[in-house]
Amino acid sequence: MVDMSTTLAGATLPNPVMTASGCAANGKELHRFFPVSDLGAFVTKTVMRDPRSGRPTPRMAETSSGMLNSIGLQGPGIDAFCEQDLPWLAAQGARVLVSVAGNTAEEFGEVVQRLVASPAWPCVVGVEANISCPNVANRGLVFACDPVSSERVVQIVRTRVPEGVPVFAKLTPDVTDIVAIADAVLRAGADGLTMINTLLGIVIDTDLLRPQLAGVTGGLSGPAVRPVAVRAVWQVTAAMRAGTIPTAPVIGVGGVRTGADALELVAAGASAVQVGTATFNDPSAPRRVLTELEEHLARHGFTRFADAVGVAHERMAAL
Amino acid sequence: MVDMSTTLAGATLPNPVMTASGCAANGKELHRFFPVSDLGAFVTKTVMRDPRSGRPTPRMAETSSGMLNSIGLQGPGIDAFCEQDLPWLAAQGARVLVSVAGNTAEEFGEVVQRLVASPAWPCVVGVEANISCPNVANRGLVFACDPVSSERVVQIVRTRVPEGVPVFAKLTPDVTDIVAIADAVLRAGADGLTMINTLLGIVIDTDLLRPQLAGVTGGLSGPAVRPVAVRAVWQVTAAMRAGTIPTAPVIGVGGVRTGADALELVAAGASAVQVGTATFNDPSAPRRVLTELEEHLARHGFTRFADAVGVAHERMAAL
Amino acid sequence: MSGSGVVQVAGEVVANRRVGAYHHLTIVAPGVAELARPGQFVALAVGGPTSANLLRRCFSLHKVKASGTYGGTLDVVVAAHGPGTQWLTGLSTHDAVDVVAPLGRPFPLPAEPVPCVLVGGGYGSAPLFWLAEALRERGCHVEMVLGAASEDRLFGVVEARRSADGVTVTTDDGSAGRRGWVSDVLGEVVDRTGAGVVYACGPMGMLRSVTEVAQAHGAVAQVAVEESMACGIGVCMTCVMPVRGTDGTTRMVRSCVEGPVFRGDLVRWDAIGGGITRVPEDAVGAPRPGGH
Amino acid sequence: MSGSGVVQVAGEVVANRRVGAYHHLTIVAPGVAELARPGQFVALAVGGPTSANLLRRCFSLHKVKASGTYGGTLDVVVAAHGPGTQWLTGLSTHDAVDVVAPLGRPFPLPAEPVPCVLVGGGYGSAPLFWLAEALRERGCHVEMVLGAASEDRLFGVVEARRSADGVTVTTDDGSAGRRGWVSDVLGEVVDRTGAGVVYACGPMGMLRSVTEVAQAHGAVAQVAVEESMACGIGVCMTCVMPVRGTDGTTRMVRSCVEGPVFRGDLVRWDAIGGGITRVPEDAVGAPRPGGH
Ligand SMILES: Cc1cc2nc3c(=O)[nH]c(=O)nc-3n(C[C@H](O)[C@H](O)[C@H](O)COP(=O)(O)OP(=O)(O)OC[C@H]3O[C@@H](n4cnc5c(N)ncnc54)[C@H](O)[C@@H]3O)c2cc1C
Ligand SMILES: Cc1cc2nc3c(=O)[nH]c(=O)nc-3n(C[C@H](O)[C@H](O)[C@H](O)COP(=O)(O)OP(=O)(O)OC[C@H]3O[C@@H](n4cnc5c(N)ncnc54)[C@H](O)[C@@H]3O)c2cc1C
Ligand SMILES: Cc1cc2nc3c(=O)[nH]c(=O)nc-3n(C[C@H](O)[C@H](O)[C@H](O)COP(=O)(O)O)c2cc1C
Ligand SMILES: Cc1cc2nc3c(=O)[nH]c(=O)nc-3n(C[C@H](O)[C@H](O)[C@H](O)COP(=O)(O)O)c2cc1C
Ligand code: FES
Ligand code: FES
Repeated sequence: MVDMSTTLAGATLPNPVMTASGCAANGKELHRFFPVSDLGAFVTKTVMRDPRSGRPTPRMAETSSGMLNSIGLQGPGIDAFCEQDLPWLAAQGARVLVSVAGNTAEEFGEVVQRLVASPAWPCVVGVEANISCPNVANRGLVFACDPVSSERVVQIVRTRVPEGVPVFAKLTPDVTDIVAIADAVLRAGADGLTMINTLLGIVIDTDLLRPQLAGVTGGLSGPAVRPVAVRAVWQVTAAMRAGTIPTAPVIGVGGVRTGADALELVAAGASAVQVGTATFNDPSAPRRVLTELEEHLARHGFTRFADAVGVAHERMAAL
Repeated sequence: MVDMSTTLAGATLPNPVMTASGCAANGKELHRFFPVSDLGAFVTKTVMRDPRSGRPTPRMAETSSGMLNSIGLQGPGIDAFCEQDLPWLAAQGARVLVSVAGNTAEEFGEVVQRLVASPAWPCVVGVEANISCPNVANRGLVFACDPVSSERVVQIVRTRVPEGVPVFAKLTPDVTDIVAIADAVLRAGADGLTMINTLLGIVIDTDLLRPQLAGVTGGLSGPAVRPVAVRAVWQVTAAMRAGTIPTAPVIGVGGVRTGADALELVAAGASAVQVGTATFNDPSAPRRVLTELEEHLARHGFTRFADAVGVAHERMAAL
Repeated sequence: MSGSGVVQVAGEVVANRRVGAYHHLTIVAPGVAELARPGQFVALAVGGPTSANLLRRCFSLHKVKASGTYGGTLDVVVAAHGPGTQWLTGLSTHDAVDVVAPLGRPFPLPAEPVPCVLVGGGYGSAPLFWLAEALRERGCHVEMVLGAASEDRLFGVVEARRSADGVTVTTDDGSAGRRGWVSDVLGEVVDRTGAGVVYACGPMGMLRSVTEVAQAHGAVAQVAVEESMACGIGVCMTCVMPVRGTDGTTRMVRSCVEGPVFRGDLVRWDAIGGGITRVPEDAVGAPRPGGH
Repeated sequence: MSGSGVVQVAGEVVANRRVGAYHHLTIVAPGVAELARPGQFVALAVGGPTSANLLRRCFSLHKVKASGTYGGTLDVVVAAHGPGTQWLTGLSTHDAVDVVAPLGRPFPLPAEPVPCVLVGGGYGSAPLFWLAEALRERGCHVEMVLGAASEDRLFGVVEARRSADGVTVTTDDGSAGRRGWVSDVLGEVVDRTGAGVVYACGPMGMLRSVTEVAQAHGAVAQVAVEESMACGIGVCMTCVMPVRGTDGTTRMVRSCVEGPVFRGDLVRWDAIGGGITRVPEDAVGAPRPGGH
C-alpha cells in the first residue's frame, strides 16, 4: 500500500490524479464510468463570465498520437456553473479544482468573485487560472505568452480567492522561456503551476486543401506532446531546486495515458497529474491511471507518493 | 504528369522533396535504397568546423508517434566533409543543400568559407544555416531563440556564400513568436526559411527513474510534431502574404511520413518539403513521399507543383 | 458503473463479412443489448495497443442480441474510409476491440400507432431495421426508403423487405431502384401512407432535405446526425450543432449526448453547409462583434 | 537497389512458435538469404499501419533460407519486452511485417581452421548456430558456451549439440548446466580447446567479461553488441559506441554499420556502464572543457 496523498500548497488530496480541464466536462458524463470522487481532484472545464457558444465546427482533427481542438471555451458562464455544475460535484463528494478564464484580467476577477460566492464553494480545493487563453485587451495575445499580462491576472485572481485555497496558473508551452513565465506568476502570488496547456497547431485537410478546423488553428494535445510536458515540468522544477525561482507545487499535464506516463511527470517534478485527451480514448483513463501509478510506485518500493515527486532530478546518470 | 519542379530563391530543383538534416547522414547509406539524385535536393547532416564526437548515449528515446534525439551534432568537421562527403554526393549527381552550424556566429562564417572553397562546391544548391543550435557565446541559448543572434549568423553566412546560391535559416518552433524570428532573419539577408527543427523534450525512463537520454533533454521529431510544423509554415507565410514580413520561399519539415503529410506543408505554404524521422521507419520514405505527393497533386488536378504552394490560404472556409 | 446506462467492455469480433461496399461486424459485448435502443451508437477504439489513432470511432448500432453462443453481441455496418475504419474492417474473428455503448439518445417512438417512413442513406440504413421492428411492435405501419450513390452502397434492401411494409429504393446512378435521391420519392411515400413521423439517418445534406420534405408533407422528421466526434461520451465539446430548444433558443448542443437524434425542424440547417457548421448569431453565447 | 547488399521487402510471417521465454519467428523475405551472413541483423517495422511506434526493432538473424515452400525466409528469436517486441511476438501466420535486411557487418571468419568458442547470453545465442556451421565448414573446431538467468531463457541448447563439437551451459540460478556466468567457464574452454577466437553475443556486461577472459587466455574476442538503435541503417547516429580504430584512435562509431560485431579489445569498455556510454576524453571530437 502506497500513501497516495499529495499536498498542493496547503490543499491535501487523497491522491494526485485529476481530470484535465476541458477533457471531462463537469463530471456527470464521466461519473457513468467511475465515481468522480475517486480522483484526487476533479478539474472543471474552463468557465468564463458569460455563456459562450464556442467556435464553429469542425473543431477537431485527429493527429498522430494526438488531436487538435478549437472548442473556443464553450460553456454556460459562471452563474450557471455555480448553480448547476458545482453543486452536483459537491454532492458527489468530489474535490474540485475550478478552471477560470476571462477575456481581460479584470474578467478573471469577476469570475472568481462569483465563484467564491457560490454556496457550493466549500468543495473547491483550488482555482486554476487558465492564462493560456487570448487576452482581448492585448490584440488577442495569449496571456501566458507575456509575463506582464500573466502577472496581472494572477494578482487579481489571488486577491479574490480566500486565503488557504491555492491558486494555480496554467501555462502554455508555446513560449521561448517557460521558466521566466513561471517565475513571473509565482512572484505575482500563484501558489502553484499547471503545465502544460496545448501547443498551437494546424492540420490541413488534404481533400479540401484547407485547414481542417473551421477556426484554422487549434491546440495540440495527447501522447504526442508528452515529452514537451515532461520537459516543461523538469525545467521549472529544476529552477526551483536551483533556487532561481520560488518553490511551489507543479501539476503535470500533457499526454498522460498510462500510469507510467503519469510517473514520468511525477519523477520530473509534478506533485499531481491531470489526464486529458486520453479520456477520449478510454473514459476510465483517469481512474485507471491512478491504479496504475500506484502499482508502479509499489513496484519501485515507494511507500509514499510524495517521495517520488522529482526523484529523477536526484537520479541523474553520472557522466 | 505534374511539373514537380520548384524554384527556391533562384535555385531551381526538379522536385520539392528533400532529406532532412541529420536524418540521412551524408547520402551513402540511403543510396542503397534509392538514388540520392532522385530527390530535389539532398540535405546533409549539419557540419561544424571541427570534428565532434556528439553526446553520450542513450541518445534517443522513442515517443508516441515520434522520438527524442540528442546526437549533439556529431560529425567529421567541415574539412573531412569537403574531402569525402561532398565529392561523393557530387559524383552521384545530387543537388546538395549543406547544413552548417557553429558554436559562435563567427564559426558559422568559417565553416561556410571552407565549404565554398571546396572543389565539389558546384553541386551545392543552397546553404542551410542551422541556427537552432546552442550559441556558446550567449550562455548556450539557441541562436534561433533570439532575433539578434539569429540576424548576426545570417549576416555572416550570407556574406560568405556567393551570390546566386540561396541561404536558408532553419528555425526552431520553441519560441513565443516565430514570425518575429522569421522577420529578423529575412531582413538580415536570408533568402529563405526552413521550418521546423525539433521541439525540446524530455523522456523519463520509468524503470530507472531518470531521464532516458544521457544528455537529459533532446529534440522531439516525427509525425507527433507535424501540426506544429504546419502551423509554423502557415503563420510565417500568412505574414508574408499580408506583407508584414518580406516574402521568401519556405522549406517545410516536421513529421512528414506520406505524400499527404507533405501536401499539408505545401498547401500551408511550403515550396519544398524535407523528410526526416520517417526515414528511420522506412529508408525509402523520401523517395516514396515524392511519388505520393505527385499522385495527390494529380488527383487534385494540379499540373504544376508550384500552383499548390500555399493553396490552403486561398481556400479558407467562409464562416 | 451499474445503472449508468452505458458500459465499457473488452469486445471480441465474432464475424466480419463484406456486404456490398460495407463490412458487417458482429462483436461480443456483454451488457450492451440490455441497455440499447434503436438510434443509439457505439464508440470503438481502433488500432490496438500500439495505435497512433487515439480517438474512438462511432457507429450506429445495427442490432444487438442480449445473449447467444458468445454472450451478448452488437452489430455494426462499417464503410472503410480512413485509418480507423480500415483497421476495423480488416479485423478477423477473435480480434479484440474495446467497446463503449450504448451512447446517445435513441429515436423517440410515437405514443400512438402512426404510420412512419424510415429513410436511410448509404450505411445510414443500418439502425433502421431494428427501429422498424420496434415501431411495428407498437402497431405502426412502416415503410422504408433506402438510397445510395450506387447499388453496392445500399445496405439492407433484402432485410428491409422483411422489416417494413413497403420499401422504395433510389440510387444516384440508377443502378438499383429509381434513379435519384431519397428526397425525390419521400413526399409521395409520406402522402400515400399518411405518415406522421419520418425517421432518417444518413449524410447531412440528405437529412436536411428529408426534414424539408417531411415538413412540407405534414410529418415530423427525426434525424440521426453524424458529426465528427472525438469522445462520443459528452466530455470534449467537438460534436456540437446549433439546435433550437423547446424554448425557441438556439444552443450549440453536443450531438453525442443530446443527439445523435434530433427533431429535424429544430436543427439550424441555415448554419450548416460547405463542410462547416457556423454558430448562428442568435445562438446562446455567440461571438459578438469585437469579441465576446 | 541491386548490388547494395540490403533489401527492403514486405515480409509475411509463416511461423511463430514459443521457445522457452522467447518466440521463434519465420518470415518470408525474398532476397535476404542470398546476401546475409552470420552476425548480421534485420530491422523490422512494428505495429502495422496505425502504429505509434515509428522506430524499427533490430534482431540478429538466427538463420536464413534462400528458397523454400514460401520463397526465401529468415528466422529471428524475439524476447517480448516493450511494445514493439510484444507486437511481434503476438503476430500470427500470414500477418505482414516490413523487413530491412541484412544489416551490419557479419562475424569475421578466420582465414585458418582455428578452434573457436561461441558464447551466447540468453537470446544472444540466436546467430551462433549459423556461425558455427560456417566455421565448421572451414574446418574449425567449434565449442559453444550458452548462458542465461534461468533454463527458460536459454536458447538453442539442443541445436547447439548438433552445431558444435562441445557445449557448456550455465545459468545464474543453476536451473540448467553449471550455476554461474559464462565468463566463469569460458577460460577453461578456451584453454582446453586452444581457441584462437571467441565469438560472443549477449548483454553488454557479458561481452565485456568475455573480452577480458578471452584476452587473458590468449584469444581474440569478436563481440556482437546491442546498442539502442533508431534506424539500423546508419543514418541517425544514435547507436554509437567508443571503439578504437586500427590507428589506435577512439571514435564514436555507429554500431549498426561499423558493428554490430567489434573486436572486443577495441571497444572502450571503460566508458560503458550504468546504462550510459560516455564519450572518452581522448575520443575524436570529444567535448573539451568549456565547450567544443
Ligand atoms: C453517431 C454516428 C454514427 C455513425 N454510424 C456509422 C455507421 O453506422 N457506419 C459507418 O461506416 N460510419 C458511421 N459513422 C461515421 C464513422 O464514425 C466515421 O466514418 C469514422 O469515424 C471515420 O473514421 P476513420 O478512421 O475511417 O476516418 P478519419 O477521417 O481518419 O477519422 C478521423 C477522426 O475523425 C472522426 N470522424 C471522421 N469522420 C467522422 C464522422 N463521419 N462521424 C464521426 N466522427 C468522424 C473520427 O472519429 C476520428 O476521430 C457514424 C458517425 C457518427 C457520429
Ligand atoms: C543488433 C541487434 C540485435 C538484436 N538481436 C535481438 C534478438 O535476436 N532478439 C531479441 O529479442 N532482441 C534483440 N535485440 C534487441 C531488440 O532490438 C530490442 O529488444 C527491441 O528493439 C526492443 O523493442 P521494444 O519495442 O520491445 O522495446 P522498447 O524499449 O519500447 O523500444 C523502444 C526503442 O528503443 C529501441 N531499443 C530498445 N532496446 C533496444 C535494444 N536492446 N537494442 C536496440 N534497440 C533497442 C527500439 O528499437 C525502439 O526504437 C537486438 C538489438 C540489436 C541492436
Ligand atoms: C478538447 C479539449 C478541450 C480543452 N479545453 C481546455 C479548457 O477549457 N481549459 C484548459 O485550461 N485546458 C483545456 N484543454 C487542455 C487540457 O486541459 C490539457 O492541458 C492538454 O490537453 C494537455 O493534456 P492532454 O495531453 O492530457 O490532453 C483542452 C484540451 C482538449 C483536448
Ligand atoms: C536523429 C536526428 C538528428 C537530427 N540532426 C539534425 C541536424 O544535425 N541539423 C538539423 O538542422 N536538424 C537535425 N534534426 C532535425 C531534422 O532535420 C528535422 O528538422 C526534425 O527532425 C523535424 O522533422 P521530422 O519530423 O521529419 O524528423 C535531426 C533530427 C533527428 C531525428
Ligand atoms: S463527441 Fe465529445 S462531446 Fe460529443
Ligand atoms: S541506428 Fe541509426 S545510425 Fe545506427
